[in-house]
Amino acid sequence: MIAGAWLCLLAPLAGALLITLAGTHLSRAAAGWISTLSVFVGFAGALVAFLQVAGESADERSHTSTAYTWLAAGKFQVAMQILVDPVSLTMMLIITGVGGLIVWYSMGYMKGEDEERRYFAYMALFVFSMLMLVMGGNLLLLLVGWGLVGLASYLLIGFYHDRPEAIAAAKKAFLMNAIGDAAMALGFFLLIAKTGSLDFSTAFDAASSGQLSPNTANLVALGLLGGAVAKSAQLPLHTWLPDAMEGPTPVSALIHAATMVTAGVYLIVRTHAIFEAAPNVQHLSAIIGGVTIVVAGLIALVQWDIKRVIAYSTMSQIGYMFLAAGIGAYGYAMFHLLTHAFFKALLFLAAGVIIHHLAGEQDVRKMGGLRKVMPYTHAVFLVGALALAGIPPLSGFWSKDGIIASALAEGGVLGYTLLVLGLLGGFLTGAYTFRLYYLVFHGEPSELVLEHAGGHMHEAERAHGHGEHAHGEGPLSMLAPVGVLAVLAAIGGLIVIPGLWEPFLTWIDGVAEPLVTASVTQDYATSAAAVALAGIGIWLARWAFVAGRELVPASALRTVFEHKFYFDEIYDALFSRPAQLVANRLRDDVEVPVVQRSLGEIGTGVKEAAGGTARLQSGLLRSYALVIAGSVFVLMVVFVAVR
Amino acid sequence: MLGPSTTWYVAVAGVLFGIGTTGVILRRSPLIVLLSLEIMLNASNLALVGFSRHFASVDGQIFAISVMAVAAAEVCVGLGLIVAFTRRNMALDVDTLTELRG
Amino acid sequence: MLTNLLIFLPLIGALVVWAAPLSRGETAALAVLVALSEVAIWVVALVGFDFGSASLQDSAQREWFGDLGVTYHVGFYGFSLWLAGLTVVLGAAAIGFGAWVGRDRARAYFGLMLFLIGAVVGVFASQDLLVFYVFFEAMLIPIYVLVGVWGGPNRITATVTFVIYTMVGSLLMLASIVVFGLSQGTFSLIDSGTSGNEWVFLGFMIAFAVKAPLLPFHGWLRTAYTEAPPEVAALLSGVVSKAAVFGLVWIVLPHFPGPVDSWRTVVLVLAAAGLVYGSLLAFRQPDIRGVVAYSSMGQMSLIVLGIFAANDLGLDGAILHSVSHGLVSAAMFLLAGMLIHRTGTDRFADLGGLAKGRPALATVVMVVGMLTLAVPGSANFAGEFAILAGVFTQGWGYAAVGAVAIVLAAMYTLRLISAVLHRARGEAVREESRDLRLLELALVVPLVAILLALSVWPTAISGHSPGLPTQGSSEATP
Amino acid sequence: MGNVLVWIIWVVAAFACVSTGIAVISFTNPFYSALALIGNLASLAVLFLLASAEFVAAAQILVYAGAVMVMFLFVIAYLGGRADAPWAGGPRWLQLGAFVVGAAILIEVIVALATKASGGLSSDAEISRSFGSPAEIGKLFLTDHLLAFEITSIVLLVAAVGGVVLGMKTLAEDEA
Amino acid sequence: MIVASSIATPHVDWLALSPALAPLAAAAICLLGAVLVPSAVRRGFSVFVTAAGFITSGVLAAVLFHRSPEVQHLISDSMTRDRFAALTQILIAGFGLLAALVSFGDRRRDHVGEYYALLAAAGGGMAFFVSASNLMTLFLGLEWFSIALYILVALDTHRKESLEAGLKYLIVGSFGSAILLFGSALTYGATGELGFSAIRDATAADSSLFVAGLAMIIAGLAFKASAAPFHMWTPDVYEGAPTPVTAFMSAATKAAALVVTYRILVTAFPEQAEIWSVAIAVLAVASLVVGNLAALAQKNIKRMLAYSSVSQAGFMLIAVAANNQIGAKALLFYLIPYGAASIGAFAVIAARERELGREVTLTTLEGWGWERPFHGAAMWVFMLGFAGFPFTGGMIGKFYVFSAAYEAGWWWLIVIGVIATAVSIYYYLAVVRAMYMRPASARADLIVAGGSPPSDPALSVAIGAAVAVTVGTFFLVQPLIDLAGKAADSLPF
Repeated sequence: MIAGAWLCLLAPLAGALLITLAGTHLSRAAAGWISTLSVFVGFAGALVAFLQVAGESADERSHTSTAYTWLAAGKFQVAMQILVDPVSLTMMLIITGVGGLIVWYSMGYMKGEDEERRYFAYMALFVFSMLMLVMGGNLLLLLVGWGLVGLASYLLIGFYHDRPEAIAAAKKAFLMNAIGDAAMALGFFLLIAKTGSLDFSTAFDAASSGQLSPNTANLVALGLLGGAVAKSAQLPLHTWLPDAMEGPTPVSALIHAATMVTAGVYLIVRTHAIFEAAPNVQHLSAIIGGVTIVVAGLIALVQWDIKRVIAYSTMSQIGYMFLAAGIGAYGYAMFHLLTHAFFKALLFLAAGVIIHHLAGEQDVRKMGGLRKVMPYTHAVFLVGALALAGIPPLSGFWSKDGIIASALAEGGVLGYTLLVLGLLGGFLTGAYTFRLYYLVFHGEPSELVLEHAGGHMHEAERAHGHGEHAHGEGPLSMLAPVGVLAVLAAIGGLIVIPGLWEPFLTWIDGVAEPLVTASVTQDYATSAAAVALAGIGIWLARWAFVAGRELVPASALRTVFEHKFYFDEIYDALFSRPAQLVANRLRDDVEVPVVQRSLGEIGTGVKEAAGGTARLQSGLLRSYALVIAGSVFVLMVVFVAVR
Repeated sequence: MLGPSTTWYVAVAGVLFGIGTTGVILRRSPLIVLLSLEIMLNASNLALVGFSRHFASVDGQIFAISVMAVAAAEVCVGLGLIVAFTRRNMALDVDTLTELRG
Repeated sequence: MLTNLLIFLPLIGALVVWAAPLSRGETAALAVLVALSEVAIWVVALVGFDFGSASLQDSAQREWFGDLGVTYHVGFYGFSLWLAGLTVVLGAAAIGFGAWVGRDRARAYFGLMLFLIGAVVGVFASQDLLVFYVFFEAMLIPIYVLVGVWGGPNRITATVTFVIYTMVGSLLMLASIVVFGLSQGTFSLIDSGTSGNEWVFLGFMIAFAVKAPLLPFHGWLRTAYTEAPPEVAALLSGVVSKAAVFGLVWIVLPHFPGPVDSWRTVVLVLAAAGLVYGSLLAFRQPDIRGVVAYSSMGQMSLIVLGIFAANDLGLDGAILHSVSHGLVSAAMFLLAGMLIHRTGTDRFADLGGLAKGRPALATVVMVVGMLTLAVPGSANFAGEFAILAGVFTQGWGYAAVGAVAIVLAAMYTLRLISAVLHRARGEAVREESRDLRLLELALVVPLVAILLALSVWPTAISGHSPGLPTQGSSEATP
Repeated sequence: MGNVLVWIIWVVAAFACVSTGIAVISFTNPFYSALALIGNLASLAVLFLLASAEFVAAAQILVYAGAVMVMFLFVIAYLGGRADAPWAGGPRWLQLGAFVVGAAILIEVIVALATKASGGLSSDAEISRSFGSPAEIGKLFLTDHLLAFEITSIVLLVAAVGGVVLGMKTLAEDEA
Repeated sequence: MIVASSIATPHVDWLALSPALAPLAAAAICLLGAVLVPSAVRRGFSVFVTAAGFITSGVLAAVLFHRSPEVQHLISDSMTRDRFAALTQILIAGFGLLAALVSFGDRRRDHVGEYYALLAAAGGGMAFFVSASNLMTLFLGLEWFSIALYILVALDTHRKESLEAGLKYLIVGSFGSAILLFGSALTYGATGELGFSAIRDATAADSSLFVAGLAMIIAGLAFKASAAPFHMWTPDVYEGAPTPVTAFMSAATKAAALVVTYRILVTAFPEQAEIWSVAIAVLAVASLVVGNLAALAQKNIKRMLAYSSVSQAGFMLIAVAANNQIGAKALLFYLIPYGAASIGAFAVIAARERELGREVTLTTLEGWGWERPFHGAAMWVFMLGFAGFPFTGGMIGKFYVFSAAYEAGWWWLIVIGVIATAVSIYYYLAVVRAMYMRPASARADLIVAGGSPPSDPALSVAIGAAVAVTVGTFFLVQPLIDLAGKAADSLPF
């Protein structure tokens, strides 16, 4: 089991290194295969470990394996160790499983790209980093993985490095994440100062035993929350995610939908002991999640870029997970994470098929009527959309419903607020998802669609390098993973049903005992409400589409949505500009004139004094005698005086 | 001692020394500067002789005689230089010696 | 014996290289050979080193002049051995770079480079204050000429500024050394006791603050780092600045506990300010070397934070970060040199788009860049983390500033990376500007490889630096 | 009463000494200055005599006034005494400075003397008849001050060489 | 009644005199040679004799050093036989030897024999001067070498600068001598004694006459050591004098003057130490400030080095001001690398001067280091030595000087010395800068006269020896400092 876990962790790393080191000695296809295989090998390792752990009794499912001491400084020690328990196993399976599918898919999607090898190396690196994050056996290793996924994300968003927007987006993503990292690190410093260690057990024991003062616990939890919010693109550190859609679509699927962005949820679940010691912060995370659900949903209503709509939807869905984790429904948080990975990856990949088919076009206004041209894609996209909207019995329904029910069960002002936000989110989800669906697939085929129909090769497309179309809609390597994901998105939710297998929630509960459990009644009530609201949303979308109207009519409100609630502008005014201003002022008003020129001034002063001294030496013999005689006189006077 | 006490001798020596100093600083002709230096040396001699008498030790007188010889030596070299100056058509004016300066 | 060899092999090599009538190629080959043997000797020393012991190892001692208690005494402790290793490795890379570029006046050039290496190793090995001063000053001699002769258009200003700045510092240190040594009756760093004299302390502090540099003492930095030939700049920021680390750790901390305590806040505030200041300025520099210069200032400030954290956590982190920062900044300077070699400039405005079709260059720059911004998991990160965790105990504010600096580091490094590699091709970049060739890779990749190895196992350094002085707190490395 | 005569002689000599000294530095023509210096040396010789330094006085007249000054006059005659007004040329502050410093030094000497005088210079030691006699001086030159004697000769030798080499015309000068 | 037969000629310690007599003998032979030896070989003959004279002097001084563990006062205390003097005599002999070697390449046609005779005579005078132990021999020794130097400075009568320098040196030098003499007279007047130890033992210690005399004696000696503000003749004379003479003066005169200053102050005026040590410290500071500042503004290298020698005198005066055994050691030690570097630097300048036929400035040195690697590297070593960089004895010298100052409690002198050193680096390194960092000038007038520069093995030997001493004093501190310590023990601290 431990061997399987290590294999899972190291296989993608090996893949990444191999591709990097082999460089151009490796064919492009081989790079793809190595990458894919390495991730699937990881999946196999994870599966082995999973099966073994699943066979153990519930209270013996946590395993730690230490390789060596990674960092020892002073008395502080951190081991290179992995933690294998149900939560990390779930994540491992998602990462390697969904990840493997997506890398596989990439082989078709990226074919003919200029720097494929680099791409696949990055993908493998990402999978390794993500595994590091979830398997890291202590907080520092978690932070390491945390940072590395940020790195991989940066690399992949900026993959098209000759596009300024892509580079800007990549930098933005990295910076936002760096802010989160810094916040987390600060929390860790405090933890080290108080407990001298970053081991999970020490930290959690300290938290749950009340050894940490409430203040300390709050601060540490805030730090963790800061990191989680940044990584999971929750308000207010979310602005990087939509921009991150500049990356290749499989990247969006893997990193910005299925895995990395959900790391925040994983973090809260993993460190729930600390959050529970700081209930205010935990509730804050729930509120952040709730608000994000709605804000992201609203913005998604007015977006025209197919990937951005899905991106905002991702933010919104992660909001649900934060909401769940914030009220202690850890099982449902993880469950929604799982199902979301399925259907969101599916949606992104399906969108990728469309984009691929349309030679890179992402504007939905130029699409339409694709249902007939791409029936397979239409089918899988529809599955994904329904799952996202939470329509039973598709996977999204089970997980989202549980979360809303938990909010109801939480009760109080907080619970009811969250409930309302959650339900509103369900409505919005239905609306924006199906707005997208109708715009893309229904109506008359647009000019662009017609051009690309029937495998007809466009000039530009050939130039773009997209090769042969094995299928009418795309190469098999793309369609097959999509199919697998469609199945998973459809039935994945069923694992929560008792009796089918050990219920998923129990599996997670062994690690993170839930703080709230919804009763069956609450469950049914919220289910009904949520499905109804989602249905209304879907209907509204259809109505608007048929009527040829916008869901949000042009108004001040729409302007606000279109400007994404002005977050970018506010940050620009609050942070970017002042930082640049300060830096410029420092450079122009302090460094150059004071620090650098001051030396010159001193030099000039000394030189002037030197010139003066030299001028005293006038060459006049008599003046020399005068100076000597004068000095002798002074010397004598002083001597006689002080004698 | 015959006449005034040593103090007076030395006072005259001091006056002569001052005169010599003034001459060195004041005059531009190297010849007169050399003469002024002689005055300074003689001032010292007067002081030495005066003190010599005061302490009844002949050391001072012997010193004075040595100084005379040294003075002669300096004059010898100085005059040689002045002759060389003239030979090279250089002005006998120390104020013109400002080639080396700064 | 090994230590003597490590110090004097390059010094003697310098004389031989300078005096022997060899052609340019032969001279370069000889110099590279000496530099590589230096690395080999260091490896031998490393293998034979007992990290479990806290005593001086590989020591050599010789009377120099006894009436004032001055002895030639050299040897290594764990931490100084690492610093010496950093020196020899970077020295070899820099000399290799010089050979690759084909510096003219080869005999003088390589002689001076070897001399510099010997002097720096001497600094890290010295166990006597005067010996320390000797090597500390001796470093300046080759640097002065290397910058002044082989540097950029503004080289003379740069080198004069650098030398005057550092000399003022180190002469104040000489005054302190005299006072301290005579009052102690010995100049030995091992035998001498502690002093509470703040003036003497300040003499040392200023010298090291200039060398590092700390905030108000960095006026020489910009021009020296940008006008110096890239490989010399690599040594300047990579190892010469670490002489300050050695001095602070091995002279100031153990011998001035009282003044260190009373001045701790001042130093920490200066260092924190320098960290932010350097990072902000790095963000606004128009060229690679400018960025790396100010980034070095920031990172050195960070190291000083760790040293003055008053606990072993910060101190070990500082040592680790010294090594990794040395490697990474040197690699960055060498890369800048390679870019200059093919494009004639390292100004961002003229660069760009270099990633396209140059995978090796892109990969190396990216990796080095990521190490520069201390991406989590890197050795730089480990060092930074330990330093900030250490200094946290002195006040959360320092750690918070450090956290801000993490973000700033990301800002300037990403700016650098994208300006060089990404976007449209810059004016100075020609289609035929080549990818990194094998020789260039042979210079940079070892540095990167060491960094990656350290990233996998930072404890190699941070956990193997016994012999550090025990501090005011009860924490002591066993 | 003999004392009165001595006093008068002393005062006259001292006065002559000072006034010829001033004359030396005041004459425009170096020739007159040189002549004034001879007078100065002669009056000094008188003072030496009064201070029981017969041999020194004799040497003063013979060596100094006789030999050295003759050399001076020769050179001045050779050069053709050029005029050099004491107040002409040069910065004003220098002329002023010359007087100020000259006066300052002599005042300082006198102040030093005055403070000392109260202590020890008032009473002279008894002297024997042979004090300052050529015999005694000669003996001391050959015993206690042998080195001074020898060195004086070396100094004179060196100076003689110098006078010769500097006074001679050289090959290099012809070309310069 | 004294009769001739009753005169008991004093016992003369010929060994004690020998370091002074050997160069004097060489001078005499050179003078003879000027007449008797054919002009074709006169130069070689004279250099050989002079060098032999200085070597003999050095060897005899070494013997003297060995055989003089106790201080002896000779011939009614008119001179001292001790190690302090002997060691300085070794130094002077060494400097003289180097100066003779440097002179060899100077292809003077006139007064060849006289030149070397005067050089040797000046060396002999200094050798005697440092062992003088009464005011009369002090003055006479001073005049002995001074007059020889006046002539040497002016000896290039075809160069107006040389004549100008000669006259300036003569007048200002005689002025200084007169001050020293008057001071001696006052001191004599205050104590009735001429011998140093006798002066110390005299009771009239604190009279105003006495301290006025002391002030004038200090001024006279500081003049010879070219300490500010008595330094003003130095730059003009150093610049105008023939370069080998400058080299000799800068090293040997300074050594002699400083050593004698130290001797007279601690032997004759220990009671007034509180006064004179402060005065010397002030002179030191003035020298450091003036010398360094003025040197910064110089373009002419000889002139720059002249000012530098003023500042170096400042450093050595710190050792004097310290008034302790370490100080005496420091002074003696400092003189070794300083003198070697100084002669060496002027030797390099001479080399450039000879191949160029005109004065050496920073401009005319541009790029020269690359053309003449040996001279360039040597110059570099000398500059580093002056600046007190490691691997030169200059550093150890400064270290000892500062140590002496610390022992004496003069910590502020250390700080000033440190700042002065920092300033001095600018102009010392300016020479290196010119030689290496600026491209060789293409100006036609800087092309070496007559094609390839004349080969001058004697000069190269001198430069090489100077380099060896400058660097060697760094490594061989212990033996040298032991010698200096033994020498310093001769002084009554």
